[in-house]
Amino acid sequence: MGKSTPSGQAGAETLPRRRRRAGRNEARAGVLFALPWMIGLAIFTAIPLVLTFYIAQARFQITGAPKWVGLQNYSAIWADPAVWTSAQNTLMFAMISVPIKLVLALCLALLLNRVTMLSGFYRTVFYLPFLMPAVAGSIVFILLLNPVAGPVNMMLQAMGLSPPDWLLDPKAALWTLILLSLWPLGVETLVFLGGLQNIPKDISEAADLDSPRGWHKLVWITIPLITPMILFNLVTGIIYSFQVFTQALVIGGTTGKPAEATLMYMVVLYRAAFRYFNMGHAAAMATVLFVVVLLLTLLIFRTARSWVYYEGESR
Amino acid sequence: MKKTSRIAPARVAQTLVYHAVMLAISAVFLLPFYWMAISAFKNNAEIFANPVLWFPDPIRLENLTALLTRDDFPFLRQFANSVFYALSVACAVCFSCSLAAYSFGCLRWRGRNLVFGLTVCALLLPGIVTFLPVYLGWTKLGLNGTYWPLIAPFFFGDAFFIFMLRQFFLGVPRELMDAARLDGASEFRIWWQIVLPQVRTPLIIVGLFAIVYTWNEFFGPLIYLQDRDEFPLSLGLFTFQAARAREWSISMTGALLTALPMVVLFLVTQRLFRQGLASSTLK
Amino acid sequence: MSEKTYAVPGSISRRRFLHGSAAAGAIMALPGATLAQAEGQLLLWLPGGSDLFCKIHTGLLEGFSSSANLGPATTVCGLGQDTEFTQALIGSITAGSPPDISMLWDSPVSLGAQGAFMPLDEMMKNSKIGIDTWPAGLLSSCQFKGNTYGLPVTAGVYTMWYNEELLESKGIPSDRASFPKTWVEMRKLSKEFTVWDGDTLVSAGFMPNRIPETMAIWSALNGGMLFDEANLKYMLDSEQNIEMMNFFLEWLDEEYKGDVNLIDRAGNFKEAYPDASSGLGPAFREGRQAGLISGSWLMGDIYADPVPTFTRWNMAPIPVGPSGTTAVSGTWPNWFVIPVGSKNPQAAFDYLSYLAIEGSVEWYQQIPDVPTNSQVSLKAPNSLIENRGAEFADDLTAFLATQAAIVTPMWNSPSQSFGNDQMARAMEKIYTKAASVKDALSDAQSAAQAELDRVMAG
Amino acid sequence: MGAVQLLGVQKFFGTMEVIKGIDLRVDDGELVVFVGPSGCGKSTLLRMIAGLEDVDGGEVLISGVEVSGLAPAKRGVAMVFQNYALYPHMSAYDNLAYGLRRSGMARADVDSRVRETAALLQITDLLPRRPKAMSGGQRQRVAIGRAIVRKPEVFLFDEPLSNLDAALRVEMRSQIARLHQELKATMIFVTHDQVEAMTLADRIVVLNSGRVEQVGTPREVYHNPANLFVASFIGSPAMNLLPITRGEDGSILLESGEQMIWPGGKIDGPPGRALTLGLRPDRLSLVGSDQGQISGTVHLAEHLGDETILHVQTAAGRALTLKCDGDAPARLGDLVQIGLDLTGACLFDPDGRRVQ
Repeated sequence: MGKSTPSGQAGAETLPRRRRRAGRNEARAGVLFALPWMIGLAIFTAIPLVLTFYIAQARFQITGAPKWVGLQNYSAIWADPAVWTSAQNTLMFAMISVPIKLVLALCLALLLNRVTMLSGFYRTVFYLPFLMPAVAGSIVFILLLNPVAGPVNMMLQAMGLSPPDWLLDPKAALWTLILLSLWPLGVETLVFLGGLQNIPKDISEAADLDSPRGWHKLVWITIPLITPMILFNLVTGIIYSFQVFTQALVIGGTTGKPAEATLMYMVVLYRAAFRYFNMGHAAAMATVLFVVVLLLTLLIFRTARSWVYYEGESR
Repeated sequence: MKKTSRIAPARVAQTLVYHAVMLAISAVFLLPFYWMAISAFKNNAEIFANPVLWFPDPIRLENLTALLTRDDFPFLRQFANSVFYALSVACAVCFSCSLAAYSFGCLRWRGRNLVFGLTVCALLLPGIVTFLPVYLGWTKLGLNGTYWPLIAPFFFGDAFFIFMLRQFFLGVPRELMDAARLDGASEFRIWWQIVLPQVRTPLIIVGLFAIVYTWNEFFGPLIYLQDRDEFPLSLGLFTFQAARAREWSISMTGALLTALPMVVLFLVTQRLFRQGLASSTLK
Repeated sequence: MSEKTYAVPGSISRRRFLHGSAAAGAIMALPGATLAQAEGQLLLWLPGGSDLFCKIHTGLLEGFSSSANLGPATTVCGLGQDTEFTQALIGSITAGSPPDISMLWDSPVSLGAQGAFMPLDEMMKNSKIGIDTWPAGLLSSCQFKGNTYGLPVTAGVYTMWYNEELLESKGIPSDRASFPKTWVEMRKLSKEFTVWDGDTLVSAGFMPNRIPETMAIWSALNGGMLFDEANLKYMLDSEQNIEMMNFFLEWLDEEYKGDVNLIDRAGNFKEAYPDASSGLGPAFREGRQAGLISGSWLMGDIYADPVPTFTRWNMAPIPVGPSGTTAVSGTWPNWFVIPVGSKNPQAAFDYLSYLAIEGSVEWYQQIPDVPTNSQVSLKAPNSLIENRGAEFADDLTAFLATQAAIVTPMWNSPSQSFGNDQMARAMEKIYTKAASVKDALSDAQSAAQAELDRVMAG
Repeated sequence: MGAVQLLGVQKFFGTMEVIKGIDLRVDDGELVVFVGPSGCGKSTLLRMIAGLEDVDGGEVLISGVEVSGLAPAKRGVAMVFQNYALYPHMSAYDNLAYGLRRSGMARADVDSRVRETAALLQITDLLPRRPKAMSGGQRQRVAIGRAIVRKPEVFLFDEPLSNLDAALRVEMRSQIARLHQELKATMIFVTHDQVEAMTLADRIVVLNSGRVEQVGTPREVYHNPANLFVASFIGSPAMNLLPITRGEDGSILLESGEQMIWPGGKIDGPPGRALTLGLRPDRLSLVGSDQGQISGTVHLAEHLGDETILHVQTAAGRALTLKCDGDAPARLGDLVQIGLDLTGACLFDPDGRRVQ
């Protein structure tokens, strides 16, 4: 007894043979409990992902087996003007709507980050649009922005402004779609608010003592401390905007009315798959989307190291 | 009285400005809701009236009866479909995701981190990337046109909800499970009798999120369903609006009644929603 | 803006919403989308789905089934009408449980070429509805590489519709013979009716065409074509077509302030149905538009729809363009196909034979889609006689027959819907001045040709 | 019955060996306490005995039976957890009954057993309550009850008292001691609190980074620490450690140059051998000037009433702790002379091994 260390030479590199273990129940249960999900992940994500890459290189007949055509589908989408137009629109949409949405949500969160009688009410109001089904929301916007009798234009005209033809003018339509996407920013706002409320009070108070200027604290203390939330909102926002579909379909139909101004990548993809039944074309588009989103996400995460502050790091 | 007199006037002014700004923003956010709500009680002429009618006069309840009796917008049928769809998904998600989240959050096994990492990747994967083969699969099975493709996958779990639930499962003390193991409970029983009761609230939260998600889901039903009587409300509303472009009062009544259940659900369960939101972002 | 309130429509005809939103269309359905048919019992799928339309076809099929001693037949109405319907049909074929017969509102060529529908040629050989009993131009919309994949049993025939009252109010003769014979004349006449109140279009004459489906007719009227079937070439950017679009664009500039937005704000001047995306009303049927091009089915809708409408409508041949000399008409057929995997192909074909002759007569009586088989002779529809008198009805039916005889080939590309979408895209760009006529058309041309080549290579 | 035996038990976390081949025998009816600093592996070892952690090498025997392949519930062990780990959604009654029900016991037997246990622990009135409605001490007693009710052969306690306040801790400690006497069961008790260890244990097992440093009765580990680690870990305030060298004649040479005679005779080894002298604080005393071996400045004086703990810094910069009478006259900053009493002192070689 006492300090016997017979295993000293077993060392790190030669782990002892694992024997019958009591804990194996837990490990077995762990696998069993995760099994349905692992099966689901395989059936509905992993295998389809691979098949998508496959279909993207096939000429897919509706009946019969797919025919291998190599990169033909890719050259076809490269040559398809609708793909280019929609990619341009989607990129514009994402690049404009995501930053604006984040800034607006941050402003709202900063405004909300104080305790008043009505803060519950405000929070509810900002969150509600998120619950509105996208179809219903888009339809209401069509009515709100009606050029002749819509209340928005009437109010703008009353204020002496000359409002655009929101849904008819190709130059304005994409902005209308962006406007529509800004409306449900409750989730982003509440995420930011959660971040703000997690800032320890002492840090906040220390910052107040250090500098009397509010913006100073915002730039040097508040924003750095909620960078994880900014990252989260940025990544989810971009992934979501690249896949915007419902609003675009309700507003612009499958042709992206007017003049393809609201034609989104997903709509073109939908059209290729379910109107022209050109699965190869659609799969190639999906693959391109996958690569672009993947690269963007990686890029964001890569740069995130330099601008995202995690509390855990300081410990 | 004395109390108020102590507050500095500058402070009062500041508060007033704050609330004025916030109420103005709130008004902007609420305008679509308000417009939808009042349009549901106007006829077309009143909806397009110039100047704008800010309050419906008369209040036309006949839109409601018209909506409920139309055969090109079987509202009640579609409402029932939506309820069925949402509840099925919510139940499936609560069951399947609590299994996986328990495994990821509470049990230790080799490969766990790998599988969970893949789950997070799946979360970031654009849905369309995997959609086409899945669609072709369901079609081959002849289940296109039914709710199977829309509900069945959730019985295997869902990356987002697993991620969300796992946050809660991580908070369940390990000792509780150890105690149950010592008490002779099987691993399944531990999950069912010991751990699940601890995450009852999170499960309700996940169920609520699943209901909202499903209620608003559009792409899946658009692809898989063709029969108007089988549509959920979101799709039913879309097809009605696209077809009956002129009947705005009915469209708006439909939109209002489609949005209303979610709004009410949210108002009743706000606290849970916010709790769920907080946990879905903790990365 | 004063807004008329429209009551609930009782029955809606089939193409009513197709133009509005290509994505959706009204989807009306009965349960049983996945219902497979049994041996000896016919199962029919119909797109669209007004009650009347559905009732007529249910009746026709049931009558046929009982007289042919088949089992009870099933008619499934309205699994969508455009993309969704095709999607459902393809789904059922892929799953191996298709209907025996399906109506289609898009050319069966492209899906037939992909192996979705049975070629009917063998069965047609020894049948009373053999190849030679169909107008070749119409049948070509079902043919690909020597196979016939469907039958255009009836068709809506396109003509110019005009408002006699409006013409008379300006002291212009309203009879068919006096209607303009050329685009130039029509454009001149149009000015008479176009009234602007500032930037608001109060009423209009005629419009430069904005319906992509009818573009083939306009192109033919200008001596051109959109698709050259013999050489399998799209001709979207041919000289005639560029001239046509330039003509329309000039017209827009001259008469409509060069701004389609202003037109669209004021109502739907494009066609005779409410516009789905802006929700504005059909100007023609509100009496604010002198005339437009539309299919013969509109007369059914005029009587069936509660949309404010007028009684003094009439039809005339579509005028010819500057480079064209021959007046032509066009159609939008109701195609019938027998999907691959049908359990009763012979019975299904027998039904098509019945429908093409006896059935189409009954059909035309209630919904004015013109029978196309040469063995059928037209008789004026009852609803028309009731509303406008026998003389007018007979005259109109005779007129429709003459129009049907001069239809130009259309719907005959194996990549029809893709080509149509490209044309729509080009038109929208041209009218919104997002691209020049030449650029827009040549863009559309190369895209459409590429898709056609892909389909042909497949 | 109830003996626990560990034979070369090993545990790896990844490639890191956290339990380094431990051999140990806990006799039937014995109360053994595992002590050690946090991270020493004491809890892990306990959980391995319970079957809650895999045993990667060696064997665990309970009542002579190798249990590595047995589920925790089949090992005849019960455990009390640091945070009680009561099932929050069950009443105290159900908490107690849960394990019995799992073992398939008849309803009536479960009931009588639960009530019997509750009576023993005087928690009968708590039975209908849920854990949330109980104080810390009450929860602790229910947790112990849950362990007792199954009449296990071995009780495992994982720092069960650390969440309680000081007064309750003393009370619970005595209750556990009483239980041990009444139940005569084997108990293994993990704590980082050496007072608990000293007062409760039949034997103490001192663990450090996955190794057993010493096993012995509380007196043994206190008075005869096997090595420097045990010496410094056991005892509060900790043992004073002074560097010394062996004088020419086998005597002790302090840093200050003072020479002292080792009570046990001569120190082994060559002259000049560097060693560490370990002295309990109560072996140091304040003495008059010129009588002490070491002088230093009082750094901190903790007046605890009946005694005073003085922290003194020597000229050589060593910190010493003295335990004096409550009325010791020393004050902060005083220069004091310290006398050393070498009875019971320990000597350690530079490896930390006890030499004499």
